[in-house]
Amino acid sequence: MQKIYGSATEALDGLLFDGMTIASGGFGLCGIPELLIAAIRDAGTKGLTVASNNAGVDDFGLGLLLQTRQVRKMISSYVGENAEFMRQYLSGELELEFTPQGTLAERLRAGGAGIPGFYTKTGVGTVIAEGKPHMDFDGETYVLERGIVADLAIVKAWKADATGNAVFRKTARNFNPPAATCGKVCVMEVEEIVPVGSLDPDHIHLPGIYVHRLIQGEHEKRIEQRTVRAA
Amino acid sequence: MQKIYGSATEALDGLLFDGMTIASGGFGLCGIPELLIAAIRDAGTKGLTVASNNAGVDDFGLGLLLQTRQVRKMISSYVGENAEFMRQYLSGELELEFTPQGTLAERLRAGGAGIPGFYTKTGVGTVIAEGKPHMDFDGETYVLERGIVADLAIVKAWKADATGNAVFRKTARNFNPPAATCGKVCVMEVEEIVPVGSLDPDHIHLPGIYVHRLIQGEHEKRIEQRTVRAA
Amino acid sequence: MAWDRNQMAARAARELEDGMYVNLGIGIPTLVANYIPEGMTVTLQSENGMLGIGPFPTEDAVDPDLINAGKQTVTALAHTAYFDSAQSFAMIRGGKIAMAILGAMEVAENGDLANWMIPGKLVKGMGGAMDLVAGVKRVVVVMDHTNKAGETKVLKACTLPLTGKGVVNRIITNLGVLDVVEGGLRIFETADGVSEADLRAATEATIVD
Amino acid sequence: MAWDRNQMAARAARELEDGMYVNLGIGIPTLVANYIPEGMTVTLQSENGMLGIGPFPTEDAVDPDLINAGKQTVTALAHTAYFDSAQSFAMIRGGKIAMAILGAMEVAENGDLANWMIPGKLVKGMGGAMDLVAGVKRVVVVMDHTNKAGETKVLKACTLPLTGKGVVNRIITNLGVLDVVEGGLRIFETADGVSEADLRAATEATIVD
Repeated sequence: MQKIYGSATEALDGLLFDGMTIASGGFGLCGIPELLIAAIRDAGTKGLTVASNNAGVDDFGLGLLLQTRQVRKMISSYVGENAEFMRQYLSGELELEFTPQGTLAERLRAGGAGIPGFYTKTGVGTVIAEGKPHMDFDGETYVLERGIVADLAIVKAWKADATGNAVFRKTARNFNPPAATCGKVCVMEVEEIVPVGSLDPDHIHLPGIYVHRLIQGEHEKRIEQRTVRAA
Repeated sequence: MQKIYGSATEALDGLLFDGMTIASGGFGLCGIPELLIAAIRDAGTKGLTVASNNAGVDDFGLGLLLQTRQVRKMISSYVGENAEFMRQYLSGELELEFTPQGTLAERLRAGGAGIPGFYTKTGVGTVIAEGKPHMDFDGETYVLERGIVADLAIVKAWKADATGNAVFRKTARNFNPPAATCGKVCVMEVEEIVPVGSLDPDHIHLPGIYVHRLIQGEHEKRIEQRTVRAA
Repeated sequence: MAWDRNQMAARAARELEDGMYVNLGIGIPTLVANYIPEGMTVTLQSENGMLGIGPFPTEDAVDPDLINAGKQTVTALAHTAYFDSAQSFAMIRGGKIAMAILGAMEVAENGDLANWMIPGKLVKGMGGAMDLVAGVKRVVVVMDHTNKAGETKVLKACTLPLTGKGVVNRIITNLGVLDVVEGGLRIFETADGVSEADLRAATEATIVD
Repeated sequence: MAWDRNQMAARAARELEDGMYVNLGIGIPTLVANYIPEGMTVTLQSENGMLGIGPFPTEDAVDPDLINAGKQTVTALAHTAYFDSAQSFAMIRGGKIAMAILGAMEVAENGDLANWMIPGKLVKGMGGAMDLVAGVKRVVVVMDHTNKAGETKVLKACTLPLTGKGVVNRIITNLGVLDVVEGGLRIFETADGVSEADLRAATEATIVD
């Protein structure tokens, strides 16, 4: 069982089809699977539904797939940093299922955990909850949110071994673990593939069982808001 | 904000009351909060509802609280290793809410995560699901299970810093993180309190926000099934 | 007259208590971190997966893998812990965060909050705000009392799509501090040089005594 | 004649494929680990929070913090990962485990499985079995064909409280291998020295051709 592939394009071979649902890790431009996104752009797969907290910026990350009009629908919590995203949405070219950030993270985790639905207070009394089933528990009203199971999960980790055991670095972890678990297939890109046995089994953030294909590559890791103080 | 206490008894001061619900970490005798359990026995608190996968053995772990009849009800998945537990249950002296192991773990996590209920396939068509609401998702039937919020969570970690950031060791992690999160108050016992800054922030299993009180102590760590092979 | 942005942030910082875990929103709330009293330990949560946010980095310490919820580069502290987004919102939704300090477009006298979209005009998204106001123990809004057109943002009822229903506990504006109570808002405090009459005049919401 | 415990385990091991993640129950299923073919990588999951179970430890390597779901001391492998119980059952319920090999008290022709209690007599609890049979992709039962009283355990309908409804895919007993199919069970294979007639005679469930 060989999980390591030579390139993003090879790792995606046979997995892409028009109209598919893709879950992507990353928050803003932090921890995004930039190599896999670029390969999906090159593959030209169309009519995508993409579950991702953001859609990158206009010329990086998932913004690339918006530029090429490969995305039919986004499931996201925030559009703010992406002018093309907002434009396509307001003009009706792009469908957008606004999902609160925590609800999105939990929907991905739930989909991966065999939980088709869960109740949350988040969004009760807002447009987000309209049309969804509600239930009272101990005198409070909650709304039912659905787990997301994606045809494909694309995620980015820091290091992984050949069995797919992965570790993330700092806040680049974000949506990557829950996104990875919700894919029928999960393809992961890492900065470094390390020898099996070199990761402490107590420190593994994502066990290899969730990872089907794996590539190593160079990452740009673009910074969205560089803020510094004087030295 | 001092979280470190001098002993299990001091750490539990003011937190115990008759009829309370306690969630406990541990699987079998592995990773159980043995010091806190002993202190609860000494405190004599009665009418307890205890959510814990097992109830220890007759003379160690939660078995101690069964011996003293401090427990009114257990929420557990497995009774097998504890003769007194089975006896009290079969004689009707002890109430037992049998909960599948995964459902129990998820109920603890859900309670800690503000999720009052979730749907699972586990137990559908069995006595476990009787009387509970069901719902169909994509043509399959699921049962609603409730999150558990405990008055007190008692857990055992390997190491923690003074802010409560904790790491667990090997399979002693088990139910401890989900149990910790579901307590209105969480008291944790560890083998070693380490200096703040000595734990890698990427390796922390349970962030200190979940831990209200903390003690360090000697642990017996009794083995239930010592199985060995020839050297 | 009235408080400026920094004075509002300083006033909001007086809501903090030792040992608190707090989430600060984008904008004026971010400035609150500058006013945490010396000797008080307040741990800031960033909903992208971090407890214990440190100051902005020096130029040589910028790390693309270390950002806050506003996507700004930050640093870690000795007691920092990282975790994934599902865990982050589990602690938010589960009521583990003592307080959120957030900006707003509109607040109503019943505690309703709107801060995520203006239909047909501005769509940014709710980000983590809906989860925060639903889950966090205490919600404090910090905002200008009026919008750029001079219209009050403290209303009888919100006109914009809500972020949360009946979720706000306290409102801190450039004109003063108001609490959401039974029947409307109660003036808790007025800003330097602002009279209660000024505050009432700038407010549409019902003021109760 | 018929298979002994080890032969049943060896037969069950033939269900394994390279790269599979598998959960083995207590009893005969545990023995399956001894028959994983040389050169095949099969990763065993222990539902208390471990992927990659190694052999039992030597006396000097016993570690109270390292046990399997049967509470036995075990060892780790180079690719082992530990996680908490919520994560462990998330992967079980989420269908990430390819196969579970479990013991049973009773199996019925519709795939119903009973293995956790005998009312009024024996109460051990379901442990993780209900989650496993509900979540895992393929469920293989390994058990003696009859109980100690000589009565068949392969029934038209289970008499004991169920662990799962319609969850079993294949049954491996000392007498042979049966598959759960539309309308009943199909004989896939008979044990050494066991005829199809023997197997039918020892089975209450409907056998379809």
